[in-house]
Amino acid sequence: ACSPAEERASDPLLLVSAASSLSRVLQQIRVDFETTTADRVVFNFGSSGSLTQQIRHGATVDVFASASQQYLDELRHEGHLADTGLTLHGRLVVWTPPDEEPVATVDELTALRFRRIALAHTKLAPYGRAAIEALQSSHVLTQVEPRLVQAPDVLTALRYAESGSADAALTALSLVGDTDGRWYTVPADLHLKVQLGIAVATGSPRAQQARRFVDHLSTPAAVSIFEANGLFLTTAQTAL
Amino acid sequence: MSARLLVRARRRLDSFQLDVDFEAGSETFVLFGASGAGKSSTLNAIAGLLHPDEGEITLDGEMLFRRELGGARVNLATRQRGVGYVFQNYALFPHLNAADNIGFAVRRQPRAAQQVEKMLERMHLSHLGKHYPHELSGGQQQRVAIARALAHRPRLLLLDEPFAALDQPLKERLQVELLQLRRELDLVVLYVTHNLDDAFAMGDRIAVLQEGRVLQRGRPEDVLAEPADSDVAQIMGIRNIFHARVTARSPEGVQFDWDGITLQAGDEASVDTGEWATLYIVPEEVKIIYPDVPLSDTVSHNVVDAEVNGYQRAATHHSLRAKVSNGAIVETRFAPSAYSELDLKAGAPLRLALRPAGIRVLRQRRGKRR
Amino acid sequence: MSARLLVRARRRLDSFQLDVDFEAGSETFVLFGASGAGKSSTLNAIAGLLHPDEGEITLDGEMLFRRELGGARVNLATRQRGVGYVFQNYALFPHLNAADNIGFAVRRQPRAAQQVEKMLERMHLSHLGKHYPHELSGGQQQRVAIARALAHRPRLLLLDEPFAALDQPLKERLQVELLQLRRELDLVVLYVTHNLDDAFAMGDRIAVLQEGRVLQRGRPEDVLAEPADSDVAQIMGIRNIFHARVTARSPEGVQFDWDGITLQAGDEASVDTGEWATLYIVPEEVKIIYPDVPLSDTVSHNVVDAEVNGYQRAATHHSLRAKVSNGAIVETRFAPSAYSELDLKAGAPLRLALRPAGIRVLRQRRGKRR
Amino acid sequence: MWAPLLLSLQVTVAATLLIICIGGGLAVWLARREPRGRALIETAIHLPLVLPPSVVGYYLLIVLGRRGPVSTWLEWDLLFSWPAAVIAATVVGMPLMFQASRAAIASVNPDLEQVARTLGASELGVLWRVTLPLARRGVIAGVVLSATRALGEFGATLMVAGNIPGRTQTLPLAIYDAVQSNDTDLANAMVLLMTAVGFVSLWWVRRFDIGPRPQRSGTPV
Amino acid sequence: MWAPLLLSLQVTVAATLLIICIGGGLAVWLARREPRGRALIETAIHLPLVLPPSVVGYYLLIVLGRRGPVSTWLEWDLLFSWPAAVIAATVVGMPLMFQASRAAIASVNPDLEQVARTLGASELGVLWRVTLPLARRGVIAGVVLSATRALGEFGATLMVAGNIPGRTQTLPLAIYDAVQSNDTDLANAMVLLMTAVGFVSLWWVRRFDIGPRPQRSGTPV
Ligand SMILES: Nc1ncnc2c1ncn2[C@@H]1O[C@H](COP(=O)(O)OP(=O)(O)OP(=O)(O)O)[C@@H](O)[C@H]1O
Ligand SMILES: Nc1ncnc2c1ncn2[C@@H]1O[C@H](COP(=O)(O)OP(=O)(O)OP(=O)(O)O)[C@@H](O)[C@H]1O
Ligand SMILES: [Mg+2]
Ligand SMILES: [Mg+2]
Repeated sequence: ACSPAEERASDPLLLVSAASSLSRVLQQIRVDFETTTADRVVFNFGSSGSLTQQIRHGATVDVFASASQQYLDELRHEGHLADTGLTLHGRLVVWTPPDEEPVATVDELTALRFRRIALAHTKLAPYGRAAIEALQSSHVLTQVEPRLVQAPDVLTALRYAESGSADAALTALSLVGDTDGRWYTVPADLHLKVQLGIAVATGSPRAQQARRFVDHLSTPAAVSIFEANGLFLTTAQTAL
Repeated sequence: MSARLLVRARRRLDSFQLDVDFEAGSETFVLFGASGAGKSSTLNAIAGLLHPDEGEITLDGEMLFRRELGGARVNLATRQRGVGYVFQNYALFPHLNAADNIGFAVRRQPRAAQQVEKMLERMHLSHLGKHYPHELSGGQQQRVAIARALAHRPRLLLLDEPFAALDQPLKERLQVELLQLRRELDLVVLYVTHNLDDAFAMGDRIAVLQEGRVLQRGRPEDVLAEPADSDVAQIMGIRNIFHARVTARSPEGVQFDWDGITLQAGDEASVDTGEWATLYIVPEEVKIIYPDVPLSDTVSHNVVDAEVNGYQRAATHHSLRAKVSNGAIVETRFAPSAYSELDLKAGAPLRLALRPAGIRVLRQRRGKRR
Repeated sequence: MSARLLVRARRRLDSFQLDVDFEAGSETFVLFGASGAGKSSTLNAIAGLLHPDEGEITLDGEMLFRRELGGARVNLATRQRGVGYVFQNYALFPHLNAADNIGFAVRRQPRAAQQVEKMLERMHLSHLGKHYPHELSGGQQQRVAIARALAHRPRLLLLDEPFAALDQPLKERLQVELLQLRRELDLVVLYVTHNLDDAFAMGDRIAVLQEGRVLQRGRPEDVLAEPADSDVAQIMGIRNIFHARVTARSPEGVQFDWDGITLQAGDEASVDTGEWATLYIVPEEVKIIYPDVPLSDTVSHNVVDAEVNGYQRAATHHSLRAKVSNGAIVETRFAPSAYSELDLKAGAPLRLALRPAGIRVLRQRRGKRR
Repeated sequence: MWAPLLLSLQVTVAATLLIICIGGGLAVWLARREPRGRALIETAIHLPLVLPPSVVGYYLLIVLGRRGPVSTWLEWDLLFSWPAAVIAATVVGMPLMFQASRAAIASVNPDLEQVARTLGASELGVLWRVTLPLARRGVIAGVVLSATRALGEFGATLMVAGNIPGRTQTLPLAIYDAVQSNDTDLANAMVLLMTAVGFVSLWWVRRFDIGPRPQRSGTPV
Repeated sequence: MWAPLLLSLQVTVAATLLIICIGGGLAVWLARREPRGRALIETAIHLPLVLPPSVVGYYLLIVLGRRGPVSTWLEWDLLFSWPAAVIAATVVGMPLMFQASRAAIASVNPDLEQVARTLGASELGVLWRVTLPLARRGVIAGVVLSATRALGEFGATLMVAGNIPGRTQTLPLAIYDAVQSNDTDLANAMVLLMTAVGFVSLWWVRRFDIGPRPQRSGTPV
C-alpha cells in the first residue's frame, strides 16, 4: 500500500540471500525449518559476488549464505552482517561422467583421456582456489594446466562435465549427490579448507526470525542435512 | 524482321477492368485517353510490373507474357523484357545524382561516362549532373527519367506522359529528337498522353482508351476525322456533339430536327430520313450575330436564340458557351479580338448562327444515346 | 480589406539564384516560365518551406516572412501561413486513402465527412475515396492533392501545375470550378504552369519567370501583345523572332534589312530608319507558294527561297520549319489539309511568302542581341 | 511457473511503455537534429548494450542503492522490488528502441511532413499523423526488440531486483534457477512458455507492421 | 585490460560479419515474402533475445558440446575457444540485425526496385544498388545494435567460451570479474574503455548513416 521498501519490511517472509550452489541443501533445510516453526522463508539465489554487492549497497535481506567465507568477512567488516552465524566447509571432488573410468587419485587427472578438466573460477570461487591447490599439492598442476577450463562457478564446472564438454570436473561434493556420474573426494589435506558462511544481516527488519533461522542451521537435524549434502559444520556463533 | 509489339491483356483491379488489345510496329504508338482510362496500367502490364489475369504479350516474336486457359504460362522477368520505361512519377533513385541515375544501366559499359554526358546534354541538363533528384525541378527530374530509360538502349520504349512537366519549346525540341532516335534505333515507342497536340505530333498511330478498353485505333487524323462513336469524338476533343433526327435530305445537304430546332447541315452524310444521327458542330463555325447588323449571307442559316453560359480564354482563341433555346450548350470559338464590343456576361441573351458547313455527322456504328 | 500578397525573395540555391518580386491581389496570378525557371521555388518560399536569404512576404497585411539587413526577422511557421499548397509531385500521404488525405486538415471539424464527400464529387473521384494513393492513376492522385489543399480552406492557394496530369475536358471543367471557388472565397491563387492556354484561361495576371527572375508582369493578353523583350516573347510561345535593321519607312509600313533579305512589314512601329529592331513573323501568315501557280495578290510581297527543315503535326494545324536563304529558320503554320499536294520532305526546296501583315515589331526597351 | 510469467509480463509491459516514451522521444528528437554532443548522448544510450547486463546492474545498484541519489534525494528504496526490475529492463531495452526507430524516422520523406504543415498540422500532429505512421515498421521493430529484450532481461534484474520467488522472480530468473538446480524439465517447460509468449506477441505485432499500405505514393504497379 | 580488449574486438568483428551475412540475408528474404511458417522462423530468430543469455549459453553448450551435433557430425570441437565466443555473440546479436533491417527493407518504395528491374538490374543488383542503399539507415541501425550487443555479450559467452584469461576472456568477462571481486577501480577503468570503444564506433558509423541524401525524389523543398 505504501512504498515497496515498507511493504517488504512488514512482510513476514524471511528473505535469505544465498549462493546458487547452496540451493539444494537450503531448500531441504527450509522444509525442515518450516515444519518446526511458524516462520516462512524465501530465497534469493544468485552468485555470491552479486549478493555481496547487493547487501553492500543497501539491499534489505535477513540472512546471507555465501559460497565464500571471504565475502562474508568483507561484509561483516563493513558492518553489514552481525556476528551471529555459522561456518561450514565443503569437500572438493573430481567428478567424472558415468561413461568415463572414475579416478582414484588427483594424479590420475594427468591421464590423456582427460582432455579438458573443468573447475570453478580460480580467483573468485573457493572451490576453484581449492582445486588449484589440490593440483599443486599433487604436483600435477603444470601438466594439466593447459587442459583446465575455468567455469564461472562450481555449478557450471559440473555442467561442463555433465554435458560432455569436459571430461572431468573439480567441483563440490555438495552438488554431485543427485548426478549420474561418479566422483572421487579429494583428501582434505590437499587444499585449504573450503569455507562457506551464513550470517544474519544487521539491516534485517526481521532480526528475530533471522536469528531463529540461523540457530536452526546448527540443530542436529539441519547438520545432518548439511552432511548428507557434503557440507560440514565448522563453527557456529549462536544468537543467544 | 521489323520490330513489332502485340498486346492482349485483361486484368481486374478492384472495380476497374483493364481489357486492352492492340499491336504496334516500328512506330510511335500513342495511348490516348482520359485520366484513369488505364494507360499506365497497360504500360505496367507490358513492362511486367502488373500481371494480367489473362492475355499475351509478344515483342519481335518473343513471348514476354502468356497466360491463358489451357496454355503454357510464360512470364519473362522484367529485366529481360528489354523495355525502357519512363514512369509517370519518374521514380528517380533518390540516393543517386542525375548522372548516376542516367548511368544506372550502363555503368559497367565502356565509355559509360561519355554516354551519360551525351544524354545530359541532349536533355539540356549538362550543368545539373551532380544534382540529386530533390535538388532538381519537376521538369528536370522528368528529363533525367527520360535519359535514364534511353541510356539503357531498350527495344521498346514506354513513355508515360514523358513531357507533361516541360514547357512548350523544350517539349518540341525533345519530341523531334525522340522521333529521330526512334527511327535511328528502329524502336517501338508507346507514348501515353492526354494532350491531343502531342498525340498528333508524335503518333504514327493512336489508340483511344476508355475505362480500360481500346475504343478505336488508327492514324490520329483518321480517328479525329471519323471517330467511331461519340465517346471517341469527345475524347478526341470534339465539341458540340448532339443527337438529332434526319427530317429531310436535299442536294444541298441534310435537314435535322434537333430537339425542336431545325438544323440545315452541309454534310452529305449517308443517313436516311427518319433516322437518328450523332452530329457535331465545329465551334469555329458558330458565329455570334451582332444584334443591330443585318444578317449577312454567311450567317443566314440556323439562327438560334441563346444565352451566355460561360466564357473562357486561351492564348490564340477565346471560347464562349451558350445555352440555346432547346436547352443544349453550344460552344463557339473565335479570335481573342473578335466580339469585343459585345456584352458577353453570363446570362446575356444573344443569337447564334450555326453555319451549315460546320455541322458534321459522325459516321458511326449504331451509337448508344447519351 | 481585399486579399493581397506581396512577395520579394532572394535565395541562392547552388548555382541557381532566385530573385523574385511581385504582388497579387484577389485574383489568379500565373507564374509562367520554362522548366527550372524557379516557379516551384517561389511557391516554396511563400509556403515557408524554403527560407529566402533576404526578402519579405506579406499576405493581407500580415508579415509571413522578413529577413533584411538591419530589420527584425520574421518567419511565421508554415502551418500558420494559411496556404493551401498543391505540390508538383502531389505529396499524397501514402498511408491514408483518398478520403483521408482530403480530410487530413478538416478531420476534427463538424461535418468533415460530408465536406470530404463533396470534395471527392467535385473532383470526379466519388468512387475512389477508399483507394490508397498507389491504387490511383496519376491524374486521380493529382485531383486528390487539389481537393486536399482546397478542403483546408486556405487564404492563399499555391498550385504547382495542378492540372498537368489531366485530360483536356476534365481540366477545363476543373478550371471553371476553381475560378468560381476563387471568386466565392475571395482567395489569392498563385498558379504555376508552362501551358500558355492554361495561363490565359486562368490568369488575371501573369508573371513571366526566367532563371529565377520575373521578366515581365501584366495581363496575359498584354504580355503576349507587347512582350518586354525577345526572351519574354520566346517564353510566351512567339515564333520566328529575328533582328533586323530598319532601312525605310513609308505610309504603308516599314522596310527592313534582315540579314540580306529585304522585308516589307505592315506594322507601323515607332522605329527609326537605321535602327535595329526585334521583329517576329506570325507563322500563320507565312504562306508556301505553289511552284506552278501564278503569284496571287496576297502572297506577292516578301517572297523568299527556302528549304524544308522539319515538319510537325498537331491536332488543328501542321507546322513546317524552313531554312530561308539567309540561314534563318522560319516556321509556318497551316491547316492539316493544306499543301497536301506538295512534297515537303526535309531538304525539299520551296518558296515562302512572308505576308507583311504578319510581320510585327517588338515594342521593347533596347534589347540585347541574341 | 505462472507467477514468474505474470510478473514478467507485468514488468515487460511497464518497461515497454517507459521505453516507448523515453526511447521514442529521444529518437524523434535526434532523428533530424544535430545538437552539440549528440554523439555523447547516443553513446550514453547505447552503453547498456555494450556492458554485461550484470555490470549495468552493478551501476544501477549504486544509483538505486542506499547511498545513491534515488534513495537519498527521492527517498525511494526500490531495491528488490518489481519497479527495480522495470528500471533494469528499461535501461537495457532502451537502445534497441532508440536506434531502430531513429533510423526509421530519419528516413521519412520530409515532403510529406511539409505538406502536413501546410495543412495546418502542429509539430505534434505531424509527428503523430505523418511521421510515426510512415516510420511504422522501424518503430515497431524497435518496440518488438526492446520488449523482447525487456522480457528476457536477466543480469541487471538479478542485481537490482533480486531473484525472490513470488516477488521479483521473473521468468528468465526462474529459468536460470531451474537450469542451475539441474531441473531440466522445468527449465524446458519454461523455455517453451517463453517461446510461446514470444510467438504470440510477434504474431500480434505483425498485424500493425504490415499496416495498410507500403510507403510510397507512386503510380500503380 | 588490453588483452581482453583485443580479444573482444576480434570476437566482435567476426560475429558482426556473421550477423550481417546471416541476419541480413534472413531480413532480405523475409522482408517482402510470406513463406509458410514465417512467424515460426521469426520466433526462432528472436528466441535468444527473450531467454537469459546464460540459458542461451546452456543450450549452446549442449549443441556445441562433445555430444552435440557440431562435435559429432562436423567433428569441430569449438567449446572454450574464441570461435565459441563468436558463435555466442552471433546468436545473441542476430535478432537485432534481423528486425531492424527487415523493417527498413520492407519500407523501401517498390517502384524504385521495379524501375531498376526495367533497367536490366538482376535481383542481386536491385538489392545491392537500390534496396540496401535506400534501407541504409535501418540496416546500419541493425549493424550498430548487433555489433554493440556482440561486443557486450557476456552470459552466453561465459558459458561456452569459458572465462580463460588471455584465451577467451573478453572485456565484458573481465569487467564482470572485476566487479565480482570488488575491484571497483579496475572495473571503472574497463567500463570507461568500453565506453570509448562504443563512442568511436558510433561516431564512425554515423558517417554512413547520414549518407548522401534523404529518401525521396520530390520537388525541392
Ligand atoms: N492497385 C489498384 N487497385 C485498384 N485500382 C487500381 C489500382 N491501380 C490502378 N487502379 C485503377 O485503375 C484505373 C486505371 O489506372 P491507370 O493508372 O492505368 O490510369 P491512367 O490511364 O494512367 O490515368 P492517368 O492519366 O490519370 O495517369 C484507375 O481508375 C485506378 O484507380
Ligand atoms: N536544393 C537545391 N539545390 C540546388 N539547386 C536547386 C535546389 N532546388 C532547386 N534547385 C534548382 O533551382 C532551379 C529552379 O527550380 P524550380 O523547382 O523552382 O523550377 P521550376 O520553375 O519549378 O521548374 P519546373 O517547371 O521544371 O518544375 C532549378 O534549376 C533547380 O535545379
Ligand atoms: Mg497514368
Ligand atoms: Mg516546378
